[in-house]
Amino acid sequence: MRKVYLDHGATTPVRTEVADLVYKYMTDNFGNPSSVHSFGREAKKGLDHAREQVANLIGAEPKEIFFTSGGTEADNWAIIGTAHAKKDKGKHIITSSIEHHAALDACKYLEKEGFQVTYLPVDADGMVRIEDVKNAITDQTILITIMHVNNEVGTIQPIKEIAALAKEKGITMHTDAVQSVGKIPVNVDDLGVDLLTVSSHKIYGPKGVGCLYIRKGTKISNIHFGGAQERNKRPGTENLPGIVGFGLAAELIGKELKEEQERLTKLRDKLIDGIVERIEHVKINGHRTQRAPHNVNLSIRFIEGEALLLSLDMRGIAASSGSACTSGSLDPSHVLLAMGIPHEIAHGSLRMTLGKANTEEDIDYVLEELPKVVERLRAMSPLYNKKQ
Amino acid sequence: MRKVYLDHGATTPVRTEVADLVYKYMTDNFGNPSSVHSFGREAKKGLDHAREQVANLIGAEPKEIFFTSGGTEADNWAIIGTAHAKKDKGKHIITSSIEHHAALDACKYLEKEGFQVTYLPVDADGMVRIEDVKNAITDQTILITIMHVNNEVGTIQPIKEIAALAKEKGITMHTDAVQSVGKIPVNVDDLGVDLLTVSSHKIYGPKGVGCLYIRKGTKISNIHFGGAQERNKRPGTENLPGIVGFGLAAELIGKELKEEQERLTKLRDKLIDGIVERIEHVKINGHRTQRAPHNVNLSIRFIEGEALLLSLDMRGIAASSGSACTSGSLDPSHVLLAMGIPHEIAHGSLRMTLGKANTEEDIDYVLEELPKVVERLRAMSPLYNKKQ
Amino acid sequence: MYTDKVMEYFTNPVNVGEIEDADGVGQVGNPVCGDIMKMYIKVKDGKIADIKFKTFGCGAAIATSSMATELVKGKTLEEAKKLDNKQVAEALGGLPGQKMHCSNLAADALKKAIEDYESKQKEVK
Amino acid sequence: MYTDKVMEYFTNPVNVGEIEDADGVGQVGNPVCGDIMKMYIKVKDGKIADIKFKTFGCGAAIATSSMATELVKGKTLEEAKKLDNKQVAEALGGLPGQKMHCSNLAADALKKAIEDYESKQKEVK
Ligand SMILES: Cc1ncc(COP(=O)(O)O)c(C=O)c1O
Ligand SMILES: Cc1ncc(COP(=O)(O)O)c(C=O)c1O
Repeated sequence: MRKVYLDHGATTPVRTEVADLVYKYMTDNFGNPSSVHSFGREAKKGLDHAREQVANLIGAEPKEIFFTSGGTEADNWAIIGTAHAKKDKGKHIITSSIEHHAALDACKYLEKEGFQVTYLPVDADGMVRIEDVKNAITDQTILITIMHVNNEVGTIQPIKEIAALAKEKGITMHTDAVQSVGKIPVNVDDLGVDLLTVSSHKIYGPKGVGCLYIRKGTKISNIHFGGAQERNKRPGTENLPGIVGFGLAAELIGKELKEEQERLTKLRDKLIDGIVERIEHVKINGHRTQRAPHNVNLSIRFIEGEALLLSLDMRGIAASSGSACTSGSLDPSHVLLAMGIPHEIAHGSLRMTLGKANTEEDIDYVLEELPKVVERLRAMSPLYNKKQ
Repeated sequence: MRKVYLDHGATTPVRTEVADLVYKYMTDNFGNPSSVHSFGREAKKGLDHAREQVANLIGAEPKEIFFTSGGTEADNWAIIGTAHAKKDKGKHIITSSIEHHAALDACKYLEKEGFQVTYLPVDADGMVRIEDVKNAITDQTILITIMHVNNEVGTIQPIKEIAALAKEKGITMHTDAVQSVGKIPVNVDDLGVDLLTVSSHKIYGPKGVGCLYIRKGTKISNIHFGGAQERNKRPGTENLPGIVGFGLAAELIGKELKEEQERLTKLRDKLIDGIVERIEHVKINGHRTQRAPHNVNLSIRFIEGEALLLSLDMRGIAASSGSACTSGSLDPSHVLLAMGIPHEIAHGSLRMTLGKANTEEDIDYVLEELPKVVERLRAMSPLYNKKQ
Repeated sequence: MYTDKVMEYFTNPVNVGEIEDADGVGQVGNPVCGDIMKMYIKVKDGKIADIKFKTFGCGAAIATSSMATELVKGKTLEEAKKLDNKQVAEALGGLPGQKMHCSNLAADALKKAIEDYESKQKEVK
Repeated sequence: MYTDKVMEYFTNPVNVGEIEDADGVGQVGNPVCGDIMKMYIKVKDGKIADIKFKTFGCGAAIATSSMATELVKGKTLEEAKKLDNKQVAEALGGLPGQKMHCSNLAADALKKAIEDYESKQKEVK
């Protein structure tokens, strides 16, 4: 059976070159970068090189890159670390209602600590409105954290404009760029952000590693305590195999970015257009153009997302859904709900996220199989009426 | 040149079988365990299996194992998570003055939050005294955290006895077992602990992964916020390649433990005895018998540790030191100082930590080379006087 | 996540469909929570002569619906009323914890269908 | 961590040792902080005719000691006094940040040795 992986938003396979390098750093170059001896020094070189590679991808200085265990930790650090460092200046934070849980739940934790958080609404396309940001800012605001590209619906947020507002008021600006880095050009100076989150496993690097970009001079407290690694900011023996893998993955994706961005945009649009043509009662979620090149998100009415995923999986197609049943919670995607999509339609959402290995033929295959699957599930659905 | 790696306390090479498995989970089985489709389900199976393997090694239930990014995070979590969860019961914590910085610095952070911490002294051998623990307990005490085996001097602490005291008073008991797991038998029920830290890269598994054992029913708050991974306790896409590698490494080291423990004990004693015979003005640090089988720690008077390490490294011998110059701090090892060793002698400490690949010949080589190196450095030292 | 049995009943569910002239119809759930089950029964001599379902819901919802219909087809109404959601889950070799509540309502839908049939009978009398 | 030059001077330091009948001796540092440097000079015609050192300390401490002796050997006392720790570090191609302060004291030790010589000269007068 044909296998079509369309869940690159969840995670990506590690490139062979990267996996080979990771292997080498597990076996031959296995040293601890803090060690004085040759094993340690070899490791340290790898660490330094990876830091340069990641810095290059986002236009940062190597010494502004701090490796973490992934995107979640980096988001937590950016938000909690800033709050703790600046709590004497104010206790107000602005975020959006469509952030990843790594950001949202960090904000909720801070509310328990006595911080006030404004969760901005989004419009029907999933975009944060600049006006809303402007109105939310008070003289107590210490941090704005808005994601660059939403992981579910792919909308690209106006970070540059928001960061400009933040800068004017001396507010720290963080963006979660987990879903934008490697997909669209990301440059910390163009964006004007102080903090930016990257995760390795979304860019064909290993899992369990990511980084927080911290602009020189930005006030931030540690959230982990211990050794002197990462210039005293993030303790723990460095995940060196992961880090060198992340570094190489960053370099390689940077090289391909432009070409891949164009290629995926075409595939994405072919997929969207093809589905809309073939299946009725379908709604495209997210902004039609201000959208990451790899993201397709639709709601297919009268059927439920998990059943859809299982059916697609049996045909070799791997996708994801904002269905409540896939998250273990009772509510479907908070992102779709925030966009004003009713529960019953949100339950039937389907996210397909494209990547390096996907071809035109993959898209053709999906366009052939998806309508059959939808037809079958709708036939079982008490909500569906053929004559509708 | 012969290469003799004697820094297994810092990190270990990943076993080939383990590295192969990690590779497979980066490339073929790269799925996200939270995904519904076959890639995700494959990944989930790997995750579950690894959890069993790690649980087996320490006599726990799989559902009591929570994977983290390493030992540092697990220590932080145990300490800060317990403090936050039990702060209404009391705000007093007991630890020792020879803990790893991952524990010490978490305690220091909590002091800033208003907790009181007792840092117990140790005797000249680096042992915590039960009497001291007993005397330190108050009705405000919520947590005792004492490491199982000290990373620098290898002393094995009387955890079982301390845990019994804790249990009597309803105090949560944590032990950092990073340096004991895989070296000596570790069983959470025998020890009677509620929380226990393990790190993968010290047992021939990959870096960037570890776990916190949390006994069923133990109150602990999260320190990371986000997704529902690890049964809602530790968010972030699981470092699956790392985790399956950790699992296999745990299984394999468990199988070899007894044999390796005996073998290393012999090599260790041969090394210690050989050095004492060949070099004068040497002091063995740590308990002579209540000591992990892989640890040798000595102070070599009149010379400084880093110079010693560099010299050994030039002869292919990789070791470590409690010298201030290797830590980037101004003071030498807090462990040696806590044991009452004067600064100038602590500066000249040498730690050699044995492992799987080390042989009798390695020890012979060290016994041949070390005296020469010491001789040369002493000849340069203004503190040394041949006639001493 | 799911047992083979669940996947089998999800993939090839038996008794899917509607019964145009059903003697009783029962529906539970609502689209907001993501699961709706609708059961149609045909009753003959106090037994469930025919039964069909339609389900909007996840894999577990579809599998439990199908399994429930299979378990009661041919049974007396009294027997059928005794079926509970737990039995359905067991017949499928178990369900993941978080699915036990929201997606395992088939027995409830069946009960409603039987009640519907019985209340209609009363009206007829 | 260290430049090749540092490693070279650490591995094969020049001017190690003592001068039994030194004209001036200077020592800086203390064992508590982990670095002690002791310099011995022999002065002839206002110039440093011979110089030797002994150092207890890390790789950087040994390399800087040796480099410092090399830089001033044959120089006049006035020239030698101008040597500062930064110059020594530069001559070695730089030192890691945290080594700049504690392990880079050779110029200070030399100054002390020169002072020692000069104060003895005064006494003689
Ligand atoms: C937008 C976004 N932020 C944060 C994360 C968390 O990253 P990680 O999985 O590396 O913890 C993800 C992915 O899960 C994401 O898509
Ligand atoms: C005793 C002890 N605890 C904690 C740690 C930290 O573990 P990790 O390096 O996995 O963060 C180490 C090792 O560095 C250790 O030896």
